[in-house]
Amino acid sequence: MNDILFDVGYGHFLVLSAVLFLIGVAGVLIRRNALIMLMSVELMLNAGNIALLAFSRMWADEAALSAHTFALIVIGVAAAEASVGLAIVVAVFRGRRTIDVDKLTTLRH
Amino acid sequence: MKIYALLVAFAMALGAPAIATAQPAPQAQHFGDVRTGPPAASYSPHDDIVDGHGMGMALLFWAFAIATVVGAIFVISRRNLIAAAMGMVGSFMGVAAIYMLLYARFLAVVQMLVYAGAIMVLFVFVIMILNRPEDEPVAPTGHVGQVVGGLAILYLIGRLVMVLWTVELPNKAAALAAPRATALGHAWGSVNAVGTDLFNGGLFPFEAISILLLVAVVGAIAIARPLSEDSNDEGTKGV
Amino acid sequence: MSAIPNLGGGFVLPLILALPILGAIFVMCTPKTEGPLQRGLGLAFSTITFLVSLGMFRYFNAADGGMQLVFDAEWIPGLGAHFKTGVDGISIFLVVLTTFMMPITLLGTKRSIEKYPREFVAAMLVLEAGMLGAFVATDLFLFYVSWEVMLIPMYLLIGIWGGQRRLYASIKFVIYTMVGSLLMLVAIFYVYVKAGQALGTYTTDLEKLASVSYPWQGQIWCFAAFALAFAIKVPLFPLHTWLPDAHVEAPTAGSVILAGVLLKFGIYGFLRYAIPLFPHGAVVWAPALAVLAVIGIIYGALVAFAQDDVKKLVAYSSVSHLGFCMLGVVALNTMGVEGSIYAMLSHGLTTGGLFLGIGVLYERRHTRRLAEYGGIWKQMPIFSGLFLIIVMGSAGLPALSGFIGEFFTIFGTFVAGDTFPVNHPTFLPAVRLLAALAATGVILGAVYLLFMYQKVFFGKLDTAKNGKLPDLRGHELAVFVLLCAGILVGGLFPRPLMHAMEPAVDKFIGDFNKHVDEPDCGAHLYLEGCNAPSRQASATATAPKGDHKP
Amino acid sequence: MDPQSLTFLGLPALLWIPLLPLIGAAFNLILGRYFSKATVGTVAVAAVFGACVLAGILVFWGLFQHPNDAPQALWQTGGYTQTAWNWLEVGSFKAPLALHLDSLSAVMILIITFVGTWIHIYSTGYMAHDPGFARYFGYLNLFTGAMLILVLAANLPVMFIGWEGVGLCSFLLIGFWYENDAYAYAGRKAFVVNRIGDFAFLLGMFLLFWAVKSLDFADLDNLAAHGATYHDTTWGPHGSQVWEHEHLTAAAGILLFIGACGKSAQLPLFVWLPDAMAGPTPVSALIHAATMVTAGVYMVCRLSFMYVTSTTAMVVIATVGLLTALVAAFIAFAQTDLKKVLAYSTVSQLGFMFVAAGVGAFPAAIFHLGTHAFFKACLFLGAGSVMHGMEHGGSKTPGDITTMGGLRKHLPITRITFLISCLAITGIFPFSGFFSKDEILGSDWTAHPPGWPDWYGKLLWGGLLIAALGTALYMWRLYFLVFGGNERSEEAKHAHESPASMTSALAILAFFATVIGFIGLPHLRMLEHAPGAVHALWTWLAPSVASSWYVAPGQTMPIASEGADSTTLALMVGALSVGVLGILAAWGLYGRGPSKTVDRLVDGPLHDAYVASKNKLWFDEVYDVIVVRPFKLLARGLFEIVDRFIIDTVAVNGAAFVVGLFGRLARWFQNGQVQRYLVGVIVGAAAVFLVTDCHHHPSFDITRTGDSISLRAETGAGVAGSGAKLHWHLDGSTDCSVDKDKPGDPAELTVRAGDTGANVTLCVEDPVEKKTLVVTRRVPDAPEPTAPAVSGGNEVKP
Repeated sequence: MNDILFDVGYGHFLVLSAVLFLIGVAGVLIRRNALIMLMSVELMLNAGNIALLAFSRMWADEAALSAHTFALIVIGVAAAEASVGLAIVVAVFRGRRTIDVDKLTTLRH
Repeated sequence: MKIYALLVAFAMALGAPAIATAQPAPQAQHFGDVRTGPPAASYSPHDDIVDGHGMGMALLFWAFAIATVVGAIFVISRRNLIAAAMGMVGSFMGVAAIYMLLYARFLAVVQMLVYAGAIMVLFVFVIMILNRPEDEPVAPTGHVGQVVGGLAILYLIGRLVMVLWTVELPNKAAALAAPRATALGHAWGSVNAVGTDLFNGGLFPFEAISILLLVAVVGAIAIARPLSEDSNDEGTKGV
Repeated sequence: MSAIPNLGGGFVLPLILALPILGAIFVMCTPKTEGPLQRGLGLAFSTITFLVSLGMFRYFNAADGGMQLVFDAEWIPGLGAHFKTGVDGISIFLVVLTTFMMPITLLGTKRSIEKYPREFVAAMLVLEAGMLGAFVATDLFLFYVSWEVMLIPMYLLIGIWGGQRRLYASIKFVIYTMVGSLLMLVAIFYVYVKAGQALGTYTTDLEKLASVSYPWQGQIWCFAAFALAFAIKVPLFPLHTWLPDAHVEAPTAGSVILAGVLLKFGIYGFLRYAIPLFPHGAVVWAPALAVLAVIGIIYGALVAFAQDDVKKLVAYSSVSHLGFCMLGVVALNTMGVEGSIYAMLSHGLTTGGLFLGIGVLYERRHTRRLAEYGGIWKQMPIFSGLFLIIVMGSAGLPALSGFIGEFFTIFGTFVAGDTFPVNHPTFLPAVRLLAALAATGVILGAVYLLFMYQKVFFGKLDTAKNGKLPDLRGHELAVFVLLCAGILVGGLFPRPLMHAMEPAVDKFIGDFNKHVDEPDCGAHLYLEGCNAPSRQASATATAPKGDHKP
Repeated sequence: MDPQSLTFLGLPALLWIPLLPLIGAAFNLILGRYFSKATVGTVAVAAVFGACVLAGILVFWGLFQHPNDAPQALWQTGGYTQTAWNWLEVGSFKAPLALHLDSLSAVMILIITFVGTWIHIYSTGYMAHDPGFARYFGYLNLFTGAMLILVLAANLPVMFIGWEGVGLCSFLLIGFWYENDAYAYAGRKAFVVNRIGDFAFLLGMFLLFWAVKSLDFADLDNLAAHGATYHDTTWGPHGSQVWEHEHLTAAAGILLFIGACGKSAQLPLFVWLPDAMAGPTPVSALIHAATMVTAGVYMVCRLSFMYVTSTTAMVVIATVGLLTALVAAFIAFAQTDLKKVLAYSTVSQLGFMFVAAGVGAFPAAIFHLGTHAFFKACLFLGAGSVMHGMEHGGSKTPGDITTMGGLRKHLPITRITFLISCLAITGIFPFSGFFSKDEILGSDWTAHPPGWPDWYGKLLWGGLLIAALGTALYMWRLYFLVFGGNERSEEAKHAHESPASMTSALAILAFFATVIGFIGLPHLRMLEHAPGAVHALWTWLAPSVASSWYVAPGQTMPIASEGADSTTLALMVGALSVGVLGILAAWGLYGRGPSKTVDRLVDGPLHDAYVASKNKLWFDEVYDVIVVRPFKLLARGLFEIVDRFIIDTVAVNGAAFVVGLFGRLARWFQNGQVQRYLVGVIVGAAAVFLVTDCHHHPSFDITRTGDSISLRAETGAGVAGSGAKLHWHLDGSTDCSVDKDKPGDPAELTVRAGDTGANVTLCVEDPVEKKTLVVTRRVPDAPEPTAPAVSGGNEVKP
């Protein structure tokens, strides 16, 4: 019954989202390039969306679409975040000639 | 590498619409073997339940899941920003396809448009603007933190997999099956349904998001507008 | 006063709380440069406050031991917190002392503040409001708020207008006080919840809280928490080191208010909150407090003698004097408590006067080192004479106010053996020994005060700088005459005050004994039955704490 | 109308006696600076004189008062009390500001005001050229007022006002010339030493109140009215048997006497008095000879009714008095400062008084107090006059007797009065000292406190006789060195007599020093039928002082026992001859200035004694070593070590430092690197998982209610637990492989007793670790009505 390969269940989707999310986390963790970090954040957001939709599907009964709304919101937020984040990256790069987050220490101390 | 990334991305780009078309028409048959139900005249909601043991479905899932993960790994492992961006696109495509598999068609499309379209372009633009080949290797500093963090992440992955595996599925049978013929019927996840839901229950969040986007746009412009002179302190002011 | 229509007096206390705030606002509205105007405003407002506070006596019934002039307004309904004020025999004189010291201080230090006069006056007025609030609050929440409000202006006074090490001193002061008051806050939560369960309604009204009897263990710990907060303010022996620094660094006005009024909150807190709320805690901790108080008396006096900085000397003398107050409180009989209240009042006048005097000298010579002075009498005979009265008052010379307080605190302790609660015949051991040790403070007080006086005023005019010191100016003279008059009258006619505070003190003692002697809970407080609700919330403050139905 | 209800301006007449000088003081201290010396002096003298007149009026008026028509006059019935206002009242304690005038206080106020008046007059001359004229008289008036309050007080607290008030004035007047540090220090020393006594005085007061519940002299006198006696064995809190027979009065009495030691300069607290000579000479006369220093004696007499109940206390008093008399007399020998000699003689004479009081001869004590007030005041004023003269002669050290001599030519009046006073103090008939000192010696001889052997009184007598000899010696040494022989210095040659204001006072005092003794003629049977005026002082004081020892409850024993006339006369002759002997010896040694014999003695046999006397037996040095230095050291040490180091540095700043450490530790994490924070997040999440998985101990409860057994599984915490699959084996078989891929059983189920075997087994399939845990528990068999829940104690088999 537990044929991992062919018996694809919601578990698969959830695991996928978890893996994706953690990859994103890893990205933020190990990279110091602001752009890559932004991308990783996007990955995490998507992972979240997958989980949302999987659960929404899991509990699907009539008109249980709030997950979709939620997912839309997430996408919107992601877009906003990306735009602002990138703007910041550009501005920082203008000023500092680098986007290495470890070198951006003006606000520290 | 770049080539591979592009290939994956391209495959996704093709595959997603393929599934979209492969979506079952309401009464039509799906992948996998069909249980013949009673005539449509006496129509019961459970007639067109498709159990999700279908090979094809499973294959698609695996394909796209792998694509997504590989793309994601690309993102975080490539030094070349473009490659990373491409990996991201691929991963996004895969995600869109996954949405499809979950019958969230509208979202799948939105995902395509917003991420694979807009945001990716945005990233690429920025990369172009900066036009600065990433010379930094995977963060050399803070080894301890990385080791610990890496271990933690691996452990978490393992745990999550083990746990999620054992999640008791409420309607396991319906996994990957077409939506039940409810009042909403097969429109579940369709533009119509989502739109209705969005503009009734979700109106406020919708507005909120729109405002947020507006603010974001303004903010982005405010931050990123070219400064009169690009001296350091001037620049840091933007930070 | 008869001009005021009789509104039952409820309005007086909110009024004296509002006036200083109002004054502070006015002052802040004046332009930066108008130093004299601002001082005038501050003086005017504090004086008006003083006069209005005298209006209390029109409505105050000396025969009644309960809260009077009560003003009660809902404040934070969700919390059950009320803006509830009132005075009884214990607090009314402290209120008057506060409102009296404030104009005195502002007048006496007219010249001594150059920078930011506006902010200075405003801070003083806010400080006054805070102190008054803490004195008249009969709601735990209001009390805690005022308690903290006092802290900030004093912090500014030390930190902005202070001496060289002002930052260290001010931070030390704030942190010391904070540590205590935060622990107190925790205890307040405990009380709030327990009382809420017992009464069925959550409230911070002191009356209602005091009508509940809390579990024995809880009382022990809560009393400890309250006691720590108050002991730091007193300051009790090991917790006193913030005082000398604060005094030395604070400007004259700050020292005067600090010594004259602020320190009283420690003792007052014990009388008003710690002991009535947790009588059994008091029983358990009283010996420790008494011993610390006696140590403080002797230790403070000894260390004061070792100082060469006049301000420090007086600061340590405060440690010694407040030790007497503390001792009188834990004696827990009428004599001791009344003595300690009287000692507080007198200490407010004498030590306030001492600091003002030091301020006068400092203004002229800009040093506080004893060695720098000598033979001042020749230059400033009037000042020296008045200062001598203050010194003697502080040294507890009979027929001056200081004597009454010391006399009755020691006396009360000495005879405390006869007045113990029946169930706790030995809750304060060796009282006569404690009293005897405390009485040595009488000798030591003379030693260090006369030492100081002799060093400053007697001897030859050796330092040339002392040669041309002007004697008291008009406003200073007025201040000192007022203080000396207060000290003399307080020493010769203590009866009216004591008569007025007697009912309240008797009630305080009576409640304590009644509760501690309760047969059922006195013995089995650890039973849950013993924090059963008392005679219901409507009970007057005199309601016996928790008549329990185990 | 009678004096008892007499009031001026709403204040009782008695209060005005101290009030007048106080008003004078207020005037002189506040306004004096703005008025001429004449005005100031007049006001000051007028104030005291007014008090004197008022006192006289009241006293003599009392003679003709017969309260509620009693046969005896007012003074025979214990005098009367007037209350000014309610001073202290708290709970059961009550101390009104009440003044009491009876035969005892009457004597005192008359002495004080009378001597005081003359000393004021004298001062107007003596201080004429002092810039601090007004201040001086302010203090002097203040002192008079305080002293009058002290003696008129009707209860101990009020007495304490005067008690400390005079201490303050003494401090101020000793340090009157404050610019001289030594003087200021002497003043401080006086006040502090007095304070030490006052401390004991306070404790005595507390002790009395604690036991008797009153501090009113009247109440203390007749305790019976208050249901207690001094030997009530049920004193103390809640009737506990704290104080047994006589202990309380012993304790209280001795404590109060220590107070008296401070005030009246007895061992060991007499050290301040010699230094007190730093003050202006009239001050020494008024305060340190005539009045203040006798306050202790007065207090003892005032409380005589209490002291007679405790022989212990009395013996202590007498012994201390005797020792003081001897020590002071010894020290007085080698002093070369005029006033110092007089000071020590004062100490010695006070010793006499205390001995008298100590053997219960209170009238004798008061008698000597009175006579001493006159002749010692006269001596001091004489000394002042001498020094005044010497100063005019140009002497820088006017008090140094080695530079004097032959002054009888230059200061005739002073010389006469000084001579009279010397005769008086030596106790030469018919001068006052003779009667009083003889009275003391006589009462010692016959003294027999209950429980003490006869030789005790004889011992005291012998001791005092030696002291008397000493008195005669050093007084006449003084006299001869000052007035006898020839001038030993230029200054002495140019010395001249003082103004009339001073000499008049001298004359008056000398006169009284001569005649005052006749108010107390010796107790001779031959005088028994003489008019009552003979034993005036005795009959006068009888109602105010105790006259009998307490022996046992309800049983007393008269103090004054009449010896045979022969004895009395013998004693008189003895005392007289001792005095004469002393004079002759002094004349032999110093009659013509210091003779060779003196030097020979001093260098030879008496050398050590001389050094000891010269150095005042090193009292000050000893105190300095055992009290003053340790005190200063302790103060400094406490401040530096305890306050600065232990509390402030270690505790307070130490705590701050530790907090700072933690802060620095936290900064290492809070370094602003997002990534590092993220690591924290991740590790935290992982940790949460780890922890939740750690306690995974499946088990289950069996609860048996009658026949039904309810089973409840606890699969443990964490995801693994929640996702676990359960299987119940009611038969207790522990083989879990049978139910592979069977659907799981519910976590709780209830079965009937019959369905189970002896044991029940629970198989838990942990989906996460993919392993099966087996738990087996015995079924509680005996069907109890309600068995308590059995839990824990499971054995887990992998």
